[in-house]
Amino acid sequence: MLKLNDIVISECHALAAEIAKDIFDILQRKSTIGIERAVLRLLGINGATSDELRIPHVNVICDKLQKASVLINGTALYVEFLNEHFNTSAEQWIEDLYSNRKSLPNLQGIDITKYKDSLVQKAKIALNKISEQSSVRTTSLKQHGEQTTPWLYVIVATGNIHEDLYQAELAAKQGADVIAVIRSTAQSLLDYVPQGTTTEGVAGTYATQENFRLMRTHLDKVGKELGRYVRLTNYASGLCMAEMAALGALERLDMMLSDSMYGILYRDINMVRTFTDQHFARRIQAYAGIIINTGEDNYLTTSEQFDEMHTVLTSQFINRQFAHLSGLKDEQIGLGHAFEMDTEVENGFLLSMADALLSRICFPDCPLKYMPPTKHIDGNIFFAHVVNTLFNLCSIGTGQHIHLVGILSEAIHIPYIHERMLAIQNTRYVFNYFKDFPAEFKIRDNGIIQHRAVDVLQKAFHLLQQIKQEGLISTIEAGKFGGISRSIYGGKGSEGVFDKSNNYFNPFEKFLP
Amino acid sequence: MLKLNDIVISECHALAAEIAKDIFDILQRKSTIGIERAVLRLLGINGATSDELRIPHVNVICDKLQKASVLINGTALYVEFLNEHFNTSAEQWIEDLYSNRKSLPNLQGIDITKYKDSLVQKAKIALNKISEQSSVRTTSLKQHGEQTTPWLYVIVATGNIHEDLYQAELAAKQGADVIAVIRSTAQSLLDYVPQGTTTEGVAGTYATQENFRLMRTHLDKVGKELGRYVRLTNYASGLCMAEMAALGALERLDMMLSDSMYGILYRDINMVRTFTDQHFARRIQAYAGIIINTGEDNYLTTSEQFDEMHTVLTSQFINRQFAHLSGLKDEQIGLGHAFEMDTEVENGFLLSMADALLSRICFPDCPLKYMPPTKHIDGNIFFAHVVNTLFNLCSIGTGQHIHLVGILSEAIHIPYIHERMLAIQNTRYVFNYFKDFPAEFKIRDNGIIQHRAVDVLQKAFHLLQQIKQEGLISTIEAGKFGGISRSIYGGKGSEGVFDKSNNYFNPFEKFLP
Amino acid sequence: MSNTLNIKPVGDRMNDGFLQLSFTLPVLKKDITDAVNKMCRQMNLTQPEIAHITALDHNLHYVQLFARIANEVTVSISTSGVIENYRNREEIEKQMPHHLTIVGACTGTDAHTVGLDAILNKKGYKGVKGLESYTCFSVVNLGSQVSNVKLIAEVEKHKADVLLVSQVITHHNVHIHNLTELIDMLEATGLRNHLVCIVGGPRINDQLATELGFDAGFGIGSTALDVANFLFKNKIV
Amino acid sequence: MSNTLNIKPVGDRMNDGFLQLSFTLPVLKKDITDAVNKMCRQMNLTQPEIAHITALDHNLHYVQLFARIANEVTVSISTSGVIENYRNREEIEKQMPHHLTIVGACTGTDAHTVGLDAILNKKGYKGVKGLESYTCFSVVNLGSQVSNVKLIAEVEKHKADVLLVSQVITHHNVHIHNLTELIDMLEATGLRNHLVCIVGGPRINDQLATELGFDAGFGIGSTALDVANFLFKNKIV
Ligand code: B12
Ligand code: B12
Ligand SMILES: Cc1ncc(COP(=O)(O)O)c(C=O)c1O
Ligand SMILES: Cc1ncc(COP(=O)(O)O)c(C=O)c1O
Repeated sequence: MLKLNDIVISECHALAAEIAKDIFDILQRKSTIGIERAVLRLLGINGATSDELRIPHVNVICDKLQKASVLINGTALYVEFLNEHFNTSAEQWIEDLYSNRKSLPNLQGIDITKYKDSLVQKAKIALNKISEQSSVRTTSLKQHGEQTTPWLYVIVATGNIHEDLYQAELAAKQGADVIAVIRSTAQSLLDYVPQGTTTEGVAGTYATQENFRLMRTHLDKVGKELGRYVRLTNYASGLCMAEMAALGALERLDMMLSDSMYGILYRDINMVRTFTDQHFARRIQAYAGIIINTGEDNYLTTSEQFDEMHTVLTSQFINRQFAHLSGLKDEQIGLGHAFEMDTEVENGFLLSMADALLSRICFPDCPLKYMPPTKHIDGNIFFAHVVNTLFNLCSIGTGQHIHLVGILSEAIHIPYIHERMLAIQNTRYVFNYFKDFPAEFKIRDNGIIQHRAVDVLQKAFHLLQQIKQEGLISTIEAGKFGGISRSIYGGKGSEGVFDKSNNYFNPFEKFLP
Repeated sequence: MLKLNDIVISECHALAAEIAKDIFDILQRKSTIGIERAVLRLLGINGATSDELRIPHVNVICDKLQKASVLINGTALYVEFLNEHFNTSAEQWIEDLYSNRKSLPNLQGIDITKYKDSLVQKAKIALNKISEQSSVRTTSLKQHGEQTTPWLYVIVATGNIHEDLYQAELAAKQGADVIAVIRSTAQSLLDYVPQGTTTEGVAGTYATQENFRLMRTHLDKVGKELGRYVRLTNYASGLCMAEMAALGALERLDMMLSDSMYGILYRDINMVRTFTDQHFARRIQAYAGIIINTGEDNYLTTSEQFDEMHTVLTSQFINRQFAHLSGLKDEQIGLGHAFEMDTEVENGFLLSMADALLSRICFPDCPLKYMPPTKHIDGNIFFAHVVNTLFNLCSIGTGQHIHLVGILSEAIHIPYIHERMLAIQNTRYVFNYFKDFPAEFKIRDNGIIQHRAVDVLQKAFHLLQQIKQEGLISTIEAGKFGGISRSIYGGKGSEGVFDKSNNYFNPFEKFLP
Repeated sequence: MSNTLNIKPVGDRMNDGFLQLSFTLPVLKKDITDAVNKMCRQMNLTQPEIAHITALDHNLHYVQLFARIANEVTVSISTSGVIENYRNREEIEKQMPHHLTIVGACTGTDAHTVGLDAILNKKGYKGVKGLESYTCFSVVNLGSQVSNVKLIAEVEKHKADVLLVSQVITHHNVHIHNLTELIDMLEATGLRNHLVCIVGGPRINDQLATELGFDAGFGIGSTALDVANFLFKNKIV
Repeated sequence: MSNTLNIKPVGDRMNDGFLQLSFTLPVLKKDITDAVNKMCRQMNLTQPEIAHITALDHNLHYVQLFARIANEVTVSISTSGVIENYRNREEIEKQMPHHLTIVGACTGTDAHTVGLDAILNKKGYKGVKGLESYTCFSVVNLGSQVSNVKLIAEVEKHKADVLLVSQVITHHNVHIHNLTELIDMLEATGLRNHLVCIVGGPRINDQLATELGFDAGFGIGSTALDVANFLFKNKIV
């Protein structure tokens, strides 16, 4: 493919490993209220208060435990204790606590360690459910065979899960391999997961356990009709990253957006919170056989690919190391990048190819996720459709894996039902018309593509060296990624981070990778 | 570029030369009423009858001479004679003959040879006008520099020359290098050139001397504003092929559709008529520095490129030899081909590239004319726009010269004013985004592209051998080109063909190449 | 039986009424919004959202927009339970009551023969055999650019039962003129009565054809089998 | 002064009235022509020409068509000879009568900061410097996802003269709700009177903004200089 200096690439991997390790040392001592809720979710606490607020039970109990200053020990054992104490189902006593019919006993000084064994049993049962789900996936994939890459990944986002189901079905029938249900605007800033079937999302549909289940069931049905396995994906990154991962694992999501830094940069979520959450979230995903997608593509919406592609590459190196620390294998790490070069750049396609190949070469075993043009797409839908054609070509031409289908109305609105069809048509045409394109051409030595790739790699190498020196936190503070600067103390959700006590216990810890 | 057998290519050229020569031997003994009218056009007879029929004076006089059975001697000398005989301007006596105010003297046995000298003087003056026109072109091109290839060639076709002028102006401002005014439907079957400014064409605008002049003047003005020379093109092929060439030369058209066989195949014009007309038409074009465009692209609208590309290549070899016999240099021979592969063919782009490269390699000095997809374009304008994007890519990727810009409403109507803009936008984007694409890649030996090219070349070679054996006429009768069969005796306009007498005289003969 | 249904277009969600439009307006840049609003009012469209503007000239602007249709549209839906019995070639050949002589042509100045040939030629088109391959038909394909005068002469000469006309060029409604003239001439010559008159082409549809006085019209993607089925029904009843 | 002009869209020729449309209809294939005809009637469009149909489902069809608008549209054209005096940054800095404090935010759940930053940040956008670079302005950029409650507190705290709100997400008209709520709250708190209220975003235009109670709206491709000029005129008069 391209002549690159293998030693530089190995050096980049090594530097990224050290950078991630430095953060890992910090986060290992921490847990978050989000992680605690995730633990309870895994243990099957999935109700919500019966009033109209529909506050999830996991939030009710975790908030109470936090107020009672015992969160630092982990929540799960307390729940075991309270089950015994109240001698009702968790649903019941949480509802009672919430409505002040009952009140929390004094928890200070209570010996909860004796509940460990029963809890571990429950954790095993929970994990078994997840294993069963992932073997449903494996079996189905074995039966029907895997789709050829690039996989066609399309979004649905009506806000109404019922409309989403139908649109997803049509998309699958048109050839989509992966359905992504986009989340309602700023759901990532909610410190809880909404409950039940929802119909009122804005620019996306709420990610809820029930919505996950409805979509999963529907896609299984459609997949059976089509004789293939249709993948489902949703978002983890956000204040509920770990919880989302838990729900995704339980409801057999196949992929999840799950980035180590996206929340920090694009949602102004506290750094420590994000780093801590992502670690646990990804361990669950690793266990569940979920492919994660990282969010480096976003950097190219707030900075220019021509100048800043090396920050994407740098971040990919680091994101992958974080993923490894969570036990994810390369086959599960869908590093994100994008076709976001300004449409007026001379030889823009050649440069874009270089960028796309570079990620391909640096991470040969990762199912890269390639995002369509968005930043330089304007309201001219005809031109947007054409830019997407070149994106499709770059994707098949550089062997990308997960291909987010670009839609001609990108600059205007959530895709209309026929716009998705036009986009899939565009993509399938190009993929078929260029099927063996990569094998057919040899890239010229010392040409434009080669020079660009060498240049971007070199810059990423320097940036990694600098980050190793200054630390990832200072790097983010300096606004190196996406041109967005965040401080270690700022951001939402810091109140939910805590140092684990010596007695801290999380029953899943030892079973998760 | 591609590894091809040079010997096979030379053989193809040699075979084509022999094939063309066989026809040349026939046509050299012939002239046509169309050629005679062209001679008179060149000599400046450009009026039309003053009644509402507006019959061109050249038609009035040639028809009368044909009735008087003297056409076989050529018309020009008779006109000289009649000028003297009536002692009025030609306009005047033709008008008088037409309205029966005067009648034709008996022309049998009149010695017209004595008019040769004065006639030759007039012919020289006429040719000087043409030379002046072509030096206007050369000077302007020297001053402003030549446009980079592929040249953007766009069509206007409102039917109304005034609307055309405006649309052409906008197109040039949007970046068009060549403006083609499409002719009104089936004008090619009129055995006369309509007169004056016209506003009533259907699916095109009548090609008239006055319309040529208006457009030329307007484009010169626009070109001055833009600081470049904007080329103008129109059609020759048809019953008035030679006349059109004469008018094109006089009004400084820069290119003309001028094919040796298109009229036969696609307009059912008599073979001998067409072969004879094209020869004289192209001699004028050769003299005038006009680039001709051939029509092999049409074959791919009535047969499939995947199966029949070799007929295009075969025809290009032959068309070029005819052009040489008319004195055209390779730089003036815009052989036509097209991006017409079915959109559902696997690796269709690679095959199309092979086809386009093959013509490029076989005719390295010809300014190839590359036509956009039409046959497999349906009413889905969004998809059509995308197919045009790949056409644009194939064009820049294989170094084409004259690029007819494909328009998204191809399957529906004559381009709307903004559709042309969208098409130019599409094209310029691709040309810039892939600027150095050809230099950047080496095509794999023994790959799909190479195999396809070798295969098509081989088939063309066989077909040329067969044609050499059976003759071009039988080949056309057998329907080898475009799947359309025409017989030597059939077709329109055969009544206008005649064997030249021994006294035949055409004053331009000896000055034209 | 026929019933009605109230519908709106579907964009983001069912019945939200969204549509996409584009057009060019001969106004200055500053007058675009007003012009678009007024156009949308005339079209009974609400919430016009201008997505894109390209200046083609200082006083000529290309506009792309999305808007919502104000009111529902009431459409007739045929609810008759009878599913049309669509026959295959063998069935038609067997059951056709008479042998028919078919004359086909691209008329006027039209030289687009691919569509007519697709219907007539033995080999057919996209896997569907043409009318020439039917034992119950004799086909005369007159080819392209046939004048109405010539066409009528040929109909008489061949004692045609069926006339198939192809019209592809529609610029400035040239096909309407052509087809109207043909029907007038057929009526004037008394040939219309005994002749099944069919027209086809990508911009033709059955409604247009019958309005113009033809028995049927066939548009984009029609096949010889469609025509054969029409002839069958027409001759059976 | 204002005048009127009768126009039609331009397709193939001047004033021919052609436009391009596409939409999806929840009808069966056989009912499409009828539905399209009726829709066109409702839209006062004539000569609908269906160019393309894709079946999305047996009862859901995507249609592309061309049609002609039936009647001319009368548009107002401002003929006032006075060309607006558009000032550059230096002129505004010199001539601005007061120093202004500007508070800007992406409100509600909107996290699209690129547009607001383009207007505010020193370095600006596409070569046009942002408002922070003006000596006559102090700018407070609150960033994204700012609730209306928080925004009002910040306006009070900074004694802002000008409020700049960015709204990019418009799905289900979420921006309308957001912006209406903001104006209501500003009026309820008595802050509206002394505050110049401006909203911007790709789907915003001046008409919408003023209808919602803002002083101005800025859409696609606006620049800091546009805003500065507006403020200048607003403060001079
Ligand atoms: C191929 C082609 C040509 C070829 C024709 C070769 C030939 N021998 O047929 C060539 C290159 C010669 C040509 C020339 C011209 N063409 Co042309 N051509 C086309 C093209 C690309 C495809 C048409 C085609 O073959 N379609 C495939 C067939 C199978 O489809 P179809 O015709 O729709 O037929 C189907 C149905 O409609 C129906 N049908 C059709 N006829 C009939 C008849 C009956 C009885 C029945 C039952 C059914 C039926 O059944 C068929 C099978 O499903 C179209 C654009 C396009 N992509 O559609 C332009 C197009 C039709 N051409 C066009 C024009 C303007 C011309 C020219 C006039 C241009 C010019 N000014 O020089 C010339 C002159 C032609 C003339 N005098 O008629 C325009 C027409 C615009 C309009 N609406 O008025 C088009 C739309 C292109 C464009 N956008 O400008 N053309
Ligand atoms: C970049 C981008 C993002 C980035 C934002 C990064 C950031 N920090 O800003 C990321 C990736 C994070 C993102 C996320 C989302 N996005 Co987003 N995004 C875009 C994108 C690609 C470009 C926007 C942009 O930067 N434009 C460039 C700027 C300069 O243009 P502008 O905003 O129009 O600003 C100009 C003018 O409008 C005006 N202006 C704007 N604001 C103001 C304010 C004032 C006071 C003034 C005077 C002028 C002014 O001046 C500016 C300069 O000319 C658009 C699609 C597109 N191509 O437009 C989608 C888009 C805006 N996003 C969209 C959506 C739905 C989302 C999500 C909600 C998706 C989801 N469910 O997860 C999320 C969540 C975001 C949230 N909570 O707000 C939709 C909105 C649909 C709609 N109309 O409702 C779009 C249109 C994409 C789509 N088709 O789905 N997005
Ligand atoms: C990695 C990642 N996570 C999450 C999201 C979505 O986040 P939110 O729901 O905050 O819009 C994105 C959006 O692009 C993303 O790239
Ligand atoms: C070589 C050539 N000549 C002439 C024409 C146009 O001929 P007509 O005016 O007969 O449509 C074409 C059309 O495609 C052509 O390719």
